Amino acid sequence: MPTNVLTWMIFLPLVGAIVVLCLPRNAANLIRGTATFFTIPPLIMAVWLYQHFDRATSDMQFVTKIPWIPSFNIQYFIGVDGISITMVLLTALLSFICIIASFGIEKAMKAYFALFLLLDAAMMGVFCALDFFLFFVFWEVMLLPMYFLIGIWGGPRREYAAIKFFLYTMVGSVLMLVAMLALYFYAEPHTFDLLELASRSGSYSTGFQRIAWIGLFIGFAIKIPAFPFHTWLPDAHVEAPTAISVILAGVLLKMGTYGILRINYPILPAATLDFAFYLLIALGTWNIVYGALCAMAQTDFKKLIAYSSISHMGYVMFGMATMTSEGINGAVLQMFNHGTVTAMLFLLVGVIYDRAHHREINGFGGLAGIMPFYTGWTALAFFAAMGLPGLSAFISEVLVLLGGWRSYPALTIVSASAVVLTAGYMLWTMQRIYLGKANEKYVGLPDINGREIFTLVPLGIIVVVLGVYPRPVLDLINASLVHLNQVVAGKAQVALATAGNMVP
Amino acid sequence: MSDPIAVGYLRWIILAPLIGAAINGLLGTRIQKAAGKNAIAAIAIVPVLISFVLALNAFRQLLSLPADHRFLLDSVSRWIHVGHLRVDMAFWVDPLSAVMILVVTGIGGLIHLYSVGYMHEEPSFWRFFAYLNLFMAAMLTLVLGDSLLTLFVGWEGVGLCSYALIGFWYKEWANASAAAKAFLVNRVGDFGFIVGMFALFWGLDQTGQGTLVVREIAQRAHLLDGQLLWGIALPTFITMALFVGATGKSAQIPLYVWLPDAMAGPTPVSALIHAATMVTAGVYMIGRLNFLFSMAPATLHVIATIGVLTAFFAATIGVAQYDIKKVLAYSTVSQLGFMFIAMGVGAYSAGIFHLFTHAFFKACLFLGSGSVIHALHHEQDMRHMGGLRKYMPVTFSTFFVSTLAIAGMPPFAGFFSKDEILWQAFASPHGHWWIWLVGTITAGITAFYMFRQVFMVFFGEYRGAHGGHHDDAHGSHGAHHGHAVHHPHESPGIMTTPLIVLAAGAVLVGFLNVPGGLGGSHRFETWLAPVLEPAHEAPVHEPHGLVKKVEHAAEETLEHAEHDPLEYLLMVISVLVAGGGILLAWLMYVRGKIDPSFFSDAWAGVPYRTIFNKYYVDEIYEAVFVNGALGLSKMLAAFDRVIVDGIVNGVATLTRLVSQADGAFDKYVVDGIVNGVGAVTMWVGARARAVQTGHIYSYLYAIVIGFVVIMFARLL
Amino acid sequence: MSIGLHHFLFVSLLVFLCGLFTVLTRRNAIGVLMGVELILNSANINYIAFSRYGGGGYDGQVFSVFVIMLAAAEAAIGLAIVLGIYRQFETIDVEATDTLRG
Amino acid sequence: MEPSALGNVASLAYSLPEIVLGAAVVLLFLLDLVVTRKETLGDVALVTLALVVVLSARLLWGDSAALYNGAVVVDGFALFFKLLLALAAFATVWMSLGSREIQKNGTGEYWAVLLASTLGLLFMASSTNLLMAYLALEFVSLTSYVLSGFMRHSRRASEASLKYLIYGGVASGTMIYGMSWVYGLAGSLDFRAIHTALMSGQGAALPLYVALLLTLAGLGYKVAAFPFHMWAPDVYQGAPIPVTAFLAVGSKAAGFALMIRFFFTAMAQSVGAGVYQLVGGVDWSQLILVLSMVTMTFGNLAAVAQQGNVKRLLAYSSIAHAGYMLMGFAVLNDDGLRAMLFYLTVYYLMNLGAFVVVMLVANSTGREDLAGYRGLAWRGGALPAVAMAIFLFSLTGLPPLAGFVGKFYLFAAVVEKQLYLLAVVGVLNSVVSLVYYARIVRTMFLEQPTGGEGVVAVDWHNGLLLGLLTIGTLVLGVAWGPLIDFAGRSTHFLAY
Repeated sequence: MPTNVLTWMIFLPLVGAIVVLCLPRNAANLIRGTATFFTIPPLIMAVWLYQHFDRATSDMQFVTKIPWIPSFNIQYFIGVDGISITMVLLTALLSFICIIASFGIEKAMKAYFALFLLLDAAMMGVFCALDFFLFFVFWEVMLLPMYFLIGIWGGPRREYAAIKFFLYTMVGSVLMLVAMLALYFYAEPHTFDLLELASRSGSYSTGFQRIAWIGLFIGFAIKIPAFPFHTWLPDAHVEAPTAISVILAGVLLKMGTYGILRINYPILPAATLDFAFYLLIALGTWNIVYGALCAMAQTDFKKLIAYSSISHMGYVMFGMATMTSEGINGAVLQMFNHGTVTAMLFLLVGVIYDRAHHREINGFGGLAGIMPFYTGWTALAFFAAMGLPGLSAFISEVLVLLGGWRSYPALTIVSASAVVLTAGYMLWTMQRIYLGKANEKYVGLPDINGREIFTLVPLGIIVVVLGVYPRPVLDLINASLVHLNQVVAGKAQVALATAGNMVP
Repeated sequence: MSDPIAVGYLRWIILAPLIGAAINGLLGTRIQKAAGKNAIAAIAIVPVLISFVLALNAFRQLLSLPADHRFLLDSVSRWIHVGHLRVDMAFWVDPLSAVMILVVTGIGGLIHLYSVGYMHEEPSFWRFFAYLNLFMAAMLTLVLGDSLLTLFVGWEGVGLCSYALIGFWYKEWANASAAAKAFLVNRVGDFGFIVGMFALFWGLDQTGQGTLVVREIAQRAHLLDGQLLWGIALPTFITMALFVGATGKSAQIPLYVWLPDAMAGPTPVSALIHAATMVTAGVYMIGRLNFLFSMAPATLHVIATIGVLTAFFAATIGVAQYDIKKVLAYSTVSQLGFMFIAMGVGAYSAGIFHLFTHAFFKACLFLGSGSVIHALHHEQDMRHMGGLRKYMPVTFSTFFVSTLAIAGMPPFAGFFSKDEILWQAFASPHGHWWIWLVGTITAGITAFYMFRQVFMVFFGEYRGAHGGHHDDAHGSHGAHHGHAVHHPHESPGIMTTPLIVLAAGAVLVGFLNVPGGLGGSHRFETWLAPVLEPAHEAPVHEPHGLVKKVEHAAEETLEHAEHDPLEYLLMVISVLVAGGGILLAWLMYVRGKIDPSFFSDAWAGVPYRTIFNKYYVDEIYEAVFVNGALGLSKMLAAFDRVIVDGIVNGVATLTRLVSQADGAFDKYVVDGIVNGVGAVTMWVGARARAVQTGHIYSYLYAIVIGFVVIMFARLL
Repeated sequence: MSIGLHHFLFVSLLVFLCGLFTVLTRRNAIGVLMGVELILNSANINYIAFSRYGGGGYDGQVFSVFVIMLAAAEAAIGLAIVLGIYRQFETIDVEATDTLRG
Repeated sequence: MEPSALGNVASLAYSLPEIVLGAAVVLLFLLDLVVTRKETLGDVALVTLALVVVLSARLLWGDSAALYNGAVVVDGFALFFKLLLALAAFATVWMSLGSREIQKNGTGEYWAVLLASTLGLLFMASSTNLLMAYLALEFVSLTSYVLSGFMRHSRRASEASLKYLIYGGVASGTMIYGMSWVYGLAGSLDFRAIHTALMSGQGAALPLYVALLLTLAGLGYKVAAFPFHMWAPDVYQGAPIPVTAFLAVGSKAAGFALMIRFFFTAMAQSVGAGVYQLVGGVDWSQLILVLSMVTMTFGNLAAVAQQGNVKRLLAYSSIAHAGYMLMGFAVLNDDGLRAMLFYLTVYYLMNLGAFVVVMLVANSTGREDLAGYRGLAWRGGALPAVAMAIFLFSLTGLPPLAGFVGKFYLFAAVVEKQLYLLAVVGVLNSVVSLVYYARIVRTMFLEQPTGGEGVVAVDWHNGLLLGLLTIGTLVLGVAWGPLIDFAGRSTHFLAY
């Protein structure tokens, strides 16, 4: 297991997908059970990974490297470092949770679970891949199941949302493909090995780096989603079934920022410095504030959460762009935290949608009296999303903003204003849905049930524990990020020196 | 700085109530069903008691140490070690935080006790105590946190609990709104706080010494000197930002608006959170970072000015209120203003002392008002009260004592603390005579409206024949509806006992800091001296060593020994002014010699209406900020929907026009391709398709045209 | 003035253009096919001329023989198809055969 | 070292596939007279083509050789195409055996003409002489006219056939007119001799350019490249589905084979390391580059606007794919050629697969319009829909499907040459193509059947073909190593 653990984690769900497809159509419980069964081993392996991960090194661990297409120097090369392991853990956890959260799916459930498991495998692959080609393959493979999952099991405008998601992401990924090829041919000898590419980053001319950076960035920015490429997200979220929204917000969005950290940063450091100081930081700030303001105006509960995701992912970009240990650690931590918090939020939206069959914020009222436990969970998630101390997102947001101050005090102030805006829309929503007089229509609505609570509990525990004690994640990521920061900074100390900044 | 004494029990001061909150919060319903409300109460009160005992122990331990070694540290674990940021989960006690934890746990404990009686009919009894305990934990974190970040954890935590408790009766829309308002306004302050925190960290980091640990900041604060941010001296920037945070939490202009609304919460909450503890967090924070504020005289001036203005305006509003709790709320705002005056003139210990005394008498006043409200079944309008003195002797006497204290009548606690502030406002190098003047007038107004309240509530005849129940109404008093007429009655012992204790405090605690002029020894100030250095001659270029502080304190004490005759004069004046206020109230509301309408109708009633409507600040905020933000957000959302979605997807409008002309657009919409690029693509595609007429010769023409184009392209 | 390569080429170009013109303007399927024949013949002229004047040997002549042969085959198939069209459409006007379009 | 061309008799040993095929054509004509069960003829054709595949494959282990005094060659490049074309014909015959359209019009000569056409294709892939090329091409054309008009009682088939005939006639006429100029300028019909002449500076650039352009008309029409593509939608729509598939895969591949060999051996010079440079002062690679961009853009945009007939949509898509493949042409090196060869192979799998599904739907419901696909996945028996989705996404170029790998190599070749504009246009075209491919997928999966569409039955015969093509598309998406190596080895032309 030790050496191949990541391979197992990637391909077990795939095996599961095939197994599910072979099951009889009507055996609902068998299908559910099988699907769940195939997400459990990856989860256990994730825990094992967590325990055995060497926190002291920034090197890749649990590496598997097999030639795939030798003539084109393509390898099956996977491994994890501090940046990816958090995402692997998150993916394993959320996949399991979302399978459970999908038990309510009735329509063509065999296909649903098979596609879901395929999606799971692809996501895992993206985070483990260390060969650019492999990365790209997994990246694209993810699109297909997602398209169907939104398109078949989604809401009323699912077809529109699905194709919009597909097209947007596709635009980004084809540009990534071109940039990937350009990198491949630029490196001597030609290689897709991300580590090799990074180690030769010194030999890439700045002009080339900039073009390649932009090409890659657009691909990633669409996924994050960064303004102005974000408009697919609200549509996709609103239409997607609950579990898919969770995966979308919890894992898929992270791929954008993960990609930037994994590829743009180490391989194109000079361009990264150029762009981080202007483009990335500005987009981050804008995402934070813009997302929050847009969220405030929404009347659809899910759309509001979707826009809040845009805002929260802004923190990740902001943190990465700061080029400080604090900011970049905060960014990765925020990726993890947003994954858990937003997953809770979407699960909670799903709970109420399943009961009331609508998501109009103004169409509820006083649910706290009707569904007290549900309200309690929502409050936890809301407060976590607001970045209240004691809950996980607080630490990452503080780190991100703290990191930002060194070079961008003004933008940090602008971004920090989101603490007010976020509180504004969250509290307002809280009030409109849960507080006040109970809406007659929904008196007698059943409270959150055991299965739903079961999906929320692990997330809730993580949110609270990491809020009080963030070290489990910080220790995982720190070594790799310090190294990354050094790589980027080291490559262009000259540039920084002229800007009058010192890099730790 | 001398090494801290490592201890292991400070964490339990926080953990005890936290555990209580966890038990009640998670298992409360079951416990309440199984073991009754008393079990809930016990689970909530015992931890507070433990905290109090531990706090006392810490205090005792500090006392046993020499003045410059009074410093206990409980380092629990590493917390955030990232980059240059080193924040541990660590709690400390020094003389300042010792005072605070005693206040919080002591008064908090009393209020817990009181709540058992006050809330006994509440079905969500468990929830209330869970919140209350959680609040205690948060507040204690705020006080004990050894770094600004841990302090901030508590800082936000109390905000959250405040939100939960204000909105405790969430079924009333107004309560929910008040809760949200409180949280939001506090968030604005928090925004300032974190900005200040970041600026501070990077200011220090610029010199390679970045830290957020308060005692390290104290040592390194001098490094900030000379740094500029956008042309502003960094210490000034930092302290201004932090002060914004303080105005939010401590309800100062311009962020005081939430506090009066916060009275929507149960009265014990008002007493605990919105009078005695949480709202003083801003003052505490300034005291905590006094060395920084001393480096920024400009900020100090702003603080003093804001403080005095808040004190004055809040007092004037208080004059015209009829809600028994609103009056107290505005008086709290006003008293907090006094504390900020003290901070602003650099007399930190005077501010902290006022905080200390205020906690007693204001808690007592709130609990007294709660007792009244309880007795009158949630009647809060003072016009429906009167003559309660007869029915509720204990409540009356404690309330009266506390009113005397807040009015600044000697020898009650408020006299000593308020007078010290006024004197410092006048005499401190950062002070000014006009601050003293406005402060003294405010003290007079305070005396007036507080006695107006006493007279309206406890004197005269009972005016509330019917049991009104609006504002504070909730399900719990349904049982009383059977009584057509009922008489007010004294509250049970569990409620009056805390009143008595607090009233005793209101009488006595003032003597802890009797100024030298009155034969005292400034014991309180001396106790705080190692921490709070008056900003008189703040040595900006020297490290703030503890030893130095002690020396200073000694000098201070000496200075006060040879007191200025002026001090006596001012003391007399302020007492006279306060007395005047009381007299006026007596004349108006007991003797009826002066009709209140004499004032209310003056100048066509404009001043009165303005005050009555709280200067319309809420309305202005609503119009400008709330609607402004909402409007902006709606605008942006529309922008997002129409423009961004449009542009990114292609020039939507243009293509729509084109496609409409084509008559094909609807079809495309139906087909699900509404996006711009989609439409452009479709349009071009349709044109391309249109070439395919089905006529073979047109295809052949295409070849010929293709040839010609290619040839020309080549020739050109 | 002796007749040289250029004259042949010019004639062949004219024939080519005539063929093209016929193809483009005729509505009658047979007419169009005849235009195609003209184009083929213009090529034949070229091959013969190049074969005669250029250095290509007999290749050109062979080519033109094959072109003539294939033109015949094409004509045969073409006429069969046109006949089919006539059966279906009752006309051999190429403008009428536009059911396949868009 | 120049191996000389073999004589006629010596060449026969290398021509076994063609000989077998030719014999089979004759045999089929004869059998048609005696056999009453016409499916038997199809079986014979199937066996013949299998034999051709085997025989062609055997030659892979032999030497390269120039045959018939230099008219045709047997080299890696030719054999690659022969295999591909024979397989395409094989699949077409298989399809035809399962096609309701063909069976309804069951006549014996269909199989013979199909095999004859295949024979022409094989010669197109191997000819090294303008005359031979013309003969092969014209042979294919003539048989194709017949095939596309095979459904004699169908108006659209007749119309398609007529249009094809006229368009093809004009295009090939234009081509031989252009060839005559090449012949005149270079003084030879032999590719190698033309090359030698151009190397020695013979032939003025402008007339040569015009000649090439005119020649391109015939080749471009075979591969359906802009602006010679216009017959394709009509003919694809009108012809029987197996024939359409044959035209889309077979003719196109053979057209590319001839085009590559002509341009690379006659109009370019290998400078080693798999890189070519232009000769004769004609920058045809630039021309191809522009044509490539225009072709794919046009094809995709037109396909996007195509709402009704799925076959017609696939026709536009095949135009677009011609554009993609031309990218590999324009980069002027072995990597580009390898990418083209590889792409043609995967295109064979996925496009043929798509046509099989179209045929299945048409067999069961008689419909070719998009509405006939509504809810195909939910009508019971999801195999056609799933397979179709795989083929369509493969055509889009999504991993882990073969089409992605194909496009990947094409783009890689383009990027390697640093033709970034072409690369970006190409990838953006992939995105556009997603619009219409996904529309079919949406119709099949995201829409619910209204009830009247009928069940699409899959018998074992068609199912097996569909399965093989699907598996091929999937397998080549993850394990394409051997194929790409094979394609790489096949980019070498015999320099005799």
